[in-house]
Amino acid sequence: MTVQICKGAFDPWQSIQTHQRDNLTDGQYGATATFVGTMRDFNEGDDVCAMTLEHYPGMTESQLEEIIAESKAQWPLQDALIVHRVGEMHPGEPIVLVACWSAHRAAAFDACRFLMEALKSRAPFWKKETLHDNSHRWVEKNTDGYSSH
Amino acid sequence: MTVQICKGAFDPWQSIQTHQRDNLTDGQYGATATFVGTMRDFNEGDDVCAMTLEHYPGMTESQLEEIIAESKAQWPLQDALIVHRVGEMHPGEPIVLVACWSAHRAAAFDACRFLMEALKSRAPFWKKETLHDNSHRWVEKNTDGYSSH
Amino acid sequence: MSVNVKFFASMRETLGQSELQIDIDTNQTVAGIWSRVAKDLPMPDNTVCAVNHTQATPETLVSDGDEVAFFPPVTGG
Amino acid sequence: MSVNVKFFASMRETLGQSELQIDIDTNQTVAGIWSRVAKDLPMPDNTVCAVNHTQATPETLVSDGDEVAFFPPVTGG
Repeated sequence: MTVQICKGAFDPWQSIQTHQRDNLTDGQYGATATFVGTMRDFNEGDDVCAMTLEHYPGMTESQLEEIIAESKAQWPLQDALIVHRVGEMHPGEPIVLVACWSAHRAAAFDACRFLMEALKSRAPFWKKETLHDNSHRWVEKNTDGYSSH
Repeated sequence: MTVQICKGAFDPWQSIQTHQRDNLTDGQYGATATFVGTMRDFNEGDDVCAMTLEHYPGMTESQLEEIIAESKAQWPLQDALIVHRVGEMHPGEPIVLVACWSAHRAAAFDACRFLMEALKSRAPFWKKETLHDNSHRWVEKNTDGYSSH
Repeated sequence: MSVNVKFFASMRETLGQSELQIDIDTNQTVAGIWSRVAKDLPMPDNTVCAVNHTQATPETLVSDGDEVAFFPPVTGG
Repeated sequence: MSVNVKFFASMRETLGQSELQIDIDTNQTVAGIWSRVAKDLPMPDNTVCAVNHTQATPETLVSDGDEVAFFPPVTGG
């Protein structure tokens, strides 16, 4: 169960492979559910050219560890990994990775989505967008995670 | 929207990166939900040392394309990828990859799970396990995809 | 008329064959094809039938040149 | 007694400071700390408060050496 805060760009697919190699045993897990959030070049109808992610060192990590502990209590997980970028970033760059490993798929799917929703509602991160006219604005709230039809 | 049947081992994380590089535009997608099914060395209480996956060439591909079309009709997806292994394989090796790209996370999560459940209930693949005493058995049904607590 | 018949997985092993071409009368159903190829073996309850790569029922009518397949419940993924 | 107070994101910009150490009387609440540091600015409705990295309410009592933080709703992920 690992939480990482990255000050520079990270490759989520590399993070998954490295974590899997170092922490999991081949043949013991049957299901890996992952989610990667990537910076878009549009939001709320405007073009966005850069973003700065602020966090609360100490509290952010402990909140992420707490939500992982909650997921372990609820589902039979073999492992979970959360990586979150902070600092300045640009469109196309990964912001967050959540990965869950379990024997069967239901637990991996459920836990991955739970972690992502819990992270977005409880972990202290804040996004500030830079628009094309070089103006800045704080993102005020996250989009709904359950209405997609 | 891509469907691949692999006769040999494949690296799901490499498949995701290659597909993303060749088919998606940086900044256009914000959410990538993926699922990887990996062969376990245990099933139904027994040790399993190898598995052979049979499929129905032609029908398997068209069923997978159909469930991807159904997911596109239901959610605002930017892209989807399904890769499925066939032939003989061993514990720790990936069996299936499902990946969905969308602007927002709800669609990516929902479509990824839909594709995986539809694949497991409708795509013509059959698993035959080899146990340690070298006996073989056909897997008769898949586990439930929604009960994990 | 002529149809191509395929069996997969445990069905293929039970019947001891994977594929055969048969000549049939017109207005045959999938169940009729099964009787022709499986002799006295009743179709198992959970058998999945497909005509030309699309799931079908025992009552589905088959046409000249069709591909008819029989297989057990799928277990991929 | 002494507490460490932190502000993040738009709250940090609004108040023009990110961190300060203040001396307070005993039995102070989080709301009391806000009044000391924010002067006449009422606490915005959606403000999130934390004491020692755990989410708190305006009524939560603070102790000597605590770290008290104020920030807007989180928007990570």
